[in-house]
Amino acid sequence: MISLYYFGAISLILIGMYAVLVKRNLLKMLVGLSIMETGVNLLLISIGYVSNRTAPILSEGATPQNTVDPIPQALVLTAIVIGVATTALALTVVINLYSKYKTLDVEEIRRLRG
Amino acid sequence: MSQYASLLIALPLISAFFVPIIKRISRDAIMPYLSLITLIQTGVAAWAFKEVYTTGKPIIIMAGGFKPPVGINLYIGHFAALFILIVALASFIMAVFSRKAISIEPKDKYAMLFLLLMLGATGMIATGDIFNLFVFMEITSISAYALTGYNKTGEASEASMKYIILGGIGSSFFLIGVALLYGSLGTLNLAQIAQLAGNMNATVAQAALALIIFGLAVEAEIFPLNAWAPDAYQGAPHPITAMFSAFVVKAALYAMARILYITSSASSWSNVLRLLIVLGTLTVIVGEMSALRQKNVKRMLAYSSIAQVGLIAVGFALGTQAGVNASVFHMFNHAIVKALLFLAAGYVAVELGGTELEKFEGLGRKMPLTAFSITVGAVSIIGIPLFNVFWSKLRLILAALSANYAWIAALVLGASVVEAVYYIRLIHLMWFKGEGEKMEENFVLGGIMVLLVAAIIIIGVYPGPVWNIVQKAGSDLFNVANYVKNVPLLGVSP
Amino acid sequence: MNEIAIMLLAPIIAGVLAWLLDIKRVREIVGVIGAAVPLIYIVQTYQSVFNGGTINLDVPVGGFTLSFALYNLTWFFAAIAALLGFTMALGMASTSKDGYEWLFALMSMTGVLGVFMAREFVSFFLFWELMTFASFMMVLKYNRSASLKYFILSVIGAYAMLIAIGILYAKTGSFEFSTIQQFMYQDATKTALGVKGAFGKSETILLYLLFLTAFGVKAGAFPLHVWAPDAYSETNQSYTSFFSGVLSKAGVYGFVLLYSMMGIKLFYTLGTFGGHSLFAYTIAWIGALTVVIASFLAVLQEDIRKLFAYSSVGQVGYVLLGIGVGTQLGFEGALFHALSHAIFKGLFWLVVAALILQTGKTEFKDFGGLAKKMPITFAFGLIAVLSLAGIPPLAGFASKWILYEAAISAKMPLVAGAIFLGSGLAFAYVVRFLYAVWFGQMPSDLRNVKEAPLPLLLGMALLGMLNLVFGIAPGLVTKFLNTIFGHEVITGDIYTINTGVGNYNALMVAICLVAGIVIAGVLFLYGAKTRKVEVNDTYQSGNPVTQDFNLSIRVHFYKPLEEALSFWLRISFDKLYTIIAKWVEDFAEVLKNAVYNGNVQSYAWYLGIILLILALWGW
Amino acid sequence: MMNMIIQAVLILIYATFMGFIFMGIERKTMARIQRRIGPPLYQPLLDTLKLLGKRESITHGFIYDFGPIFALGASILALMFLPLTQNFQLFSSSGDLIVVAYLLEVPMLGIMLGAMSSGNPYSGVGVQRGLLTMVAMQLPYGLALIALVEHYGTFSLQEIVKAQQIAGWSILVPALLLAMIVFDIVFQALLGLEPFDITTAPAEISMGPMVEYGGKQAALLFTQHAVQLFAETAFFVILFLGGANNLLELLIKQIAVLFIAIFIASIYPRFTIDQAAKFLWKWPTIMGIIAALLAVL
Repeated sequence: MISLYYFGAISLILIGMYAVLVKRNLLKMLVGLSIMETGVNLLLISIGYVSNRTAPILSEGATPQNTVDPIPQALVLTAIVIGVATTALALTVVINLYSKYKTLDVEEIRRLRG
Repeated sequence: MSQYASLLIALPLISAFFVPIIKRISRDAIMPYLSLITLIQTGVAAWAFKEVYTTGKPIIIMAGGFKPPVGINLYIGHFAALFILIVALASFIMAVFSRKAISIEPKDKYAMLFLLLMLGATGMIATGDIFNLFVFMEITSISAYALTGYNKTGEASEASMKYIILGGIGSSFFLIGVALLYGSLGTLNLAQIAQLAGNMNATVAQAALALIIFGLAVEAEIFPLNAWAPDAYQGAPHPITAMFSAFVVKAALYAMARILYITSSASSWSNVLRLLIVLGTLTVIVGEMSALRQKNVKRMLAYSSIAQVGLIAVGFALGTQAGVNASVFHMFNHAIVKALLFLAAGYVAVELGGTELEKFEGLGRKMPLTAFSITVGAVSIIGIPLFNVFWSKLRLILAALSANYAWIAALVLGASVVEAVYYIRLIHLMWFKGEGEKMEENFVLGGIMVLLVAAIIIIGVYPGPVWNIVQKAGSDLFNVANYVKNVPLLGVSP
Repeated sequence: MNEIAIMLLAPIIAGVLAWLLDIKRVREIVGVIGAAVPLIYIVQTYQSVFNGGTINLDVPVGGFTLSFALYNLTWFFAAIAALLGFTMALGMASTSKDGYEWLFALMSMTGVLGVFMAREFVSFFLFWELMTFASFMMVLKYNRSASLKYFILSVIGAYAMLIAIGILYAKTGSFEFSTIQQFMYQDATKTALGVKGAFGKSETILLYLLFLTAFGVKAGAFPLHVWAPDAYSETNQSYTSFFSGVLSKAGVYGFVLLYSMMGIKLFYTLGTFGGHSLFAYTIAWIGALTVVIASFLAVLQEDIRKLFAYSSVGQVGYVLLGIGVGTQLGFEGALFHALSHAIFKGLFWLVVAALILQTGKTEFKDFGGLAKKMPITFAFGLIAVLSLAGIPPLAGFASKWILYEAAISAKMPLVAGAIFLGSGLAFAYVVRFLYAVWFGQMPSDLRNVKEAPLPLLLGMALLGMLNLVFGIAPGLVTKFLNTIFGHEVITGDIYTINTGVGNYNALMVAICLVAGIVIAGVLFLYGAKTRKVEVNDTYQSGNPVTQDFNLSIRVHFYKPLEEALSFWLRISFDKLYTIIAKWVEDFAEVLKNAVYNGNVQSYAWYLGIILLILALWGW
Repeated sequence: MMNMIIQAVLILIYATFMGFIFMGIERKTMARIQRRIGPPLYQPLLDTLKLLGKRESITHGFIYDFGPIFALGASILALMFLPLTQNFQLFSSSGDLIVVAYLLEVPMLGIMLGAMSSGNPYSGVGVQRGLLTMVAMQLPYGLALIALVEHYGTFSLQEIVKAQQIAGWSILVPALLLAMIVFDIVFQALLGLEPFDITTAPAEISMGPMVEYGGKQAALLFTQHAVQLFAETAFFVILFLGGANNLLELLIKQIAVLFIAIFIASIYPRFTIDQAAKFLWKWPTIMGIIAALLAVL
């Protein structure tokens, strides 16, 4: 079961990587980046997952023995927030770039080089 | 008493959120406010520095009073104390410079991001928890992304974009590395990781370590993961460029070194070192080569900065106390020199409207003090005696040779020859070419430059005290057992 | 305060002061005083050093201890530096244009003194770099490409040395010359006995090559000499007197160190060739080649500064040759020649400085007939010429004579042949200098040229006098040099030097020469009166000659030689290095554009590739 | 000491006189070979005396006068350091082979100095040719001397002569015979005879360095040439022909050396300067190297 999660997470990362490495549109690259982040988050979660246990929320019947490891979840929460911030920032930059370059093709956006 | 040191993190964070209020009061008050905060930060850092070096004991701050590894702790040891001071000082200088250099609105956002950048770097250096490190790294990089694009020109946005994409990939993989580490050891506390590293599964350890180093290497500008750096350096506002070079990179480098040495008992450790040495050497060579024919001085300095970072990385990767000491020394010297160089180059850009090489023609006549500062910085970074970098370069090369890496030393030195060439061209251009009328030079900036020049020369002539400090900082990094001993771990026995 | 500390600090402090004050006259006075201090201390310590005394200084700096020692060997080199430094300052008092030059000229003086007096490698390297840097800055002001060439080669040399130092340090754990020497000695004994020592064969050879590069660059040894002609000519010529007279000696001193530290080890490791220790023989041949090639090139120069620059390279070749001979006699000859080269070449450069100062010209084609206008300078120039050409009884002959004896008695006939050829060439180029500059028809724009200013003349006078003194009394020098070896390598009183196989009485030569000239003079005076005529009033097969014609051959004086050598002149190491440098730059350009191509996707690929490498390497 | 000085003066007078006679022999022999009668042997002496007796001579300045004086002085100096015979060792203990070899070249500097200070282009060309000839011959010359020293293991001329008197003349040793041949080729250049009379080349550049000289300066130069001729032939004898026990033996050997030189000179035409350089750097140098190496082994 867990290996399936791992598999899924790694697939997501690879898909994201693929988008970043192959797609020439900046937006698509950013989408790839987001997918990759999601994959990483999933990976993190699945590391802390233990089969047949509940979420680590202090509620009825939840004891330390039957909840999954809470730390990865906390980490992922943080990571998601960071991811959102990055994406938002990236999108503003993309908007700005488009207004300056009139294109989102990475081949075209290379005034700084050498 | 020592809990006051948590101000180092709290102060910039809180003050960053006060910026909008200040803006309401007066737009003109933002920059002075920024200078004031950074000055206070410098004061606190200086106090912490004094505290650590007089008592010889690190300051440990436990968040919420929880003992590690349950709670997150800050560890301000000899190294962190020194570098937090540098971060604060460099920030202060650049805050002062920002008053002159930043004319584009919104300045309040600039001030906030500026403080967050400082906070991030301080946090990266001070933290004792690997995930916390990730968070601080992200704070640093996100504010850095934003600041890079601050000028809102096409170039700035382009640079920012590149930085975001590469930084994003890097941090993702860093996180994977952290996940692997956590999955294998069940802890995120650096001290505890150090204790347990020896028991780790070799493959997992290698993979985790490699990924973490990979993630940090993007921030630490290790070739070939540094492709964003020259663009970002060129596109960012001048004070920010100086901060990148003076401490943002250094923080990442520190994190890299810290994690490296903490996991030194892991079985595949030496492989990682060897990889890092190769990459570091390549960084030096490619960096210097790329700087050789630059037409833009800021970009040239950026490449030079990258090359120096490579040098530092090589020193860390030697795996000896001497190498670490030398690297820390070099980090220290490089921070001073590059702060000076970027400050001066940025000042030239502000006054003359750009950092293209032609703008520097006849600078010796137009702005003698600035030109003199650039000259001193350049001469220092080439490694001429009586200037500070000479000593650290010497230490580095000796350390490399003592570790039997003669070919590394040869390559690095060969690259240094290239470095001499382009800096000398710049010096010649400034003093012996072009004409120009003498211009008024800003008094405050001039004063700062003179102080930095003085620091360079004083350390160059009399490196003893700094070397003592640096040795302590180096052993703080290298001597992991001591590190573990100093952190009061809760109920975990190795 | 310790004498060494004062000697080291005085010039650089004076330099900084002169630079900061930068008031005409004041800076000159400060500079001359700063340069005079080491000389005063050198003179003062002569007695004690001659009697075997040592002055030590240890300064802890940043985890290292910089140690200096002044004993007979270091005193000798320091004396050369102090002397030439002082005359340079006198010359610069006339020729310097700003405080900048004082700063770096005096800084290089400190540097070179530090190099000579260092007792361990850290201070040696530190001052070595300081000296290189300061001299480089002196050249940079005048010419960028010349200075770059100089700096790059010097830095390559310095870094080669640094690597060698590091290797030595890694193995021996010490920077001290004496400790390394002992270590090497023990290691050599092991090698000799066939036991594996700390330094293997390849490592020893590597060290040897590294040091050879390091010191060879500084000494201007072929084929690393290419920087010297440009750098020597493209700076203040008063400074060049120090630059070529003393800084090149730092390389020479380095070779001496190499011998004293690693000589035995190298001997056992590299073995012999034809009865000569191979490593020494290599140095001897490098020296010989330097002599011949540089002297040939000197003959063909059209620029007065270039001529002497090549000549300097050639003369240092003699010194290397002497060191390479490897016998004590060879060493003594080399050291003596280091001194005499310093004094006659220092004198030459001061003369050149005076010429350039007063005329503003540097090429032979613009000179002529100046002997009338600058008689005192001419007289000193003549002394320098006689000394360089090795005319007895001047200092240049005495030292060259020892070199001959050393090379021939060490059974190195071909090397000695190089000395013969080199001195023939030296004769040729100095006479050319005499002819083109001082004699013949005067170009009309030189009519108002005046005698050189007083400080410059004082500097010349000091060096000129020493050329005569050490020429007639070479024993003064050899007696001191004997103390370095601890026994009488060269016997004789102060006027006579005796190598055991040969004998040279300089005083007798001087007396006979004077007697001969007196006899000839009497004969001359006995003859009829003379009538003075214009320079152009000459025998021209009856054709009238006017001032409009230039009848002096100033350009391409040695054209026939150039034609005879045309095949060889096409080969140029200078060009080779330029091509290599160009190639590196182009490569850098291509690399830069390929790696940092501006496309963020390629950058992402770099990350991907590194990840892939990590993945592959993990499994 | 006094004795020594008297000896020196006597030798000087003798050498000057014999030098003039040698010059006469040279002219006479040359003439006979060319089937002319030629001047009497003492003709050069007469010429010189005539020049000294001129009423007025021109000058181009101090150096112009000093050149010939210096040249003559230096030639006398060189002569003083040769151990001519067993009775006339003169000051030869004060200087060895290298010193003498150098001293023999010093007079040239005087001539050059004087020639250069006249504004005559022929002098300039002469100086250039003289120096290039010297450069060209220096290597084989040096190698020949080196071979000699390597063989005898001493630089002292006296010792070399002694060794020859014990073990036979130098030319009996194969290496030194080779050296002697080299030296003899170079000797033509030393004496300024064909095929190496490039410096003076009367038909081309009117005696080169000497073109401007007349009157007493020319007389000094003639005298200098006489002394130099004597000294150089004596040098040859000392080095290769076993030295001499008395002046007569020396004279015979000197004349023999002179004859060889004259014969060669009258057979060969003049080289151009680059031909001379190329020639001297080829065969004589190779032979010299062989000789020197043989002497070492």
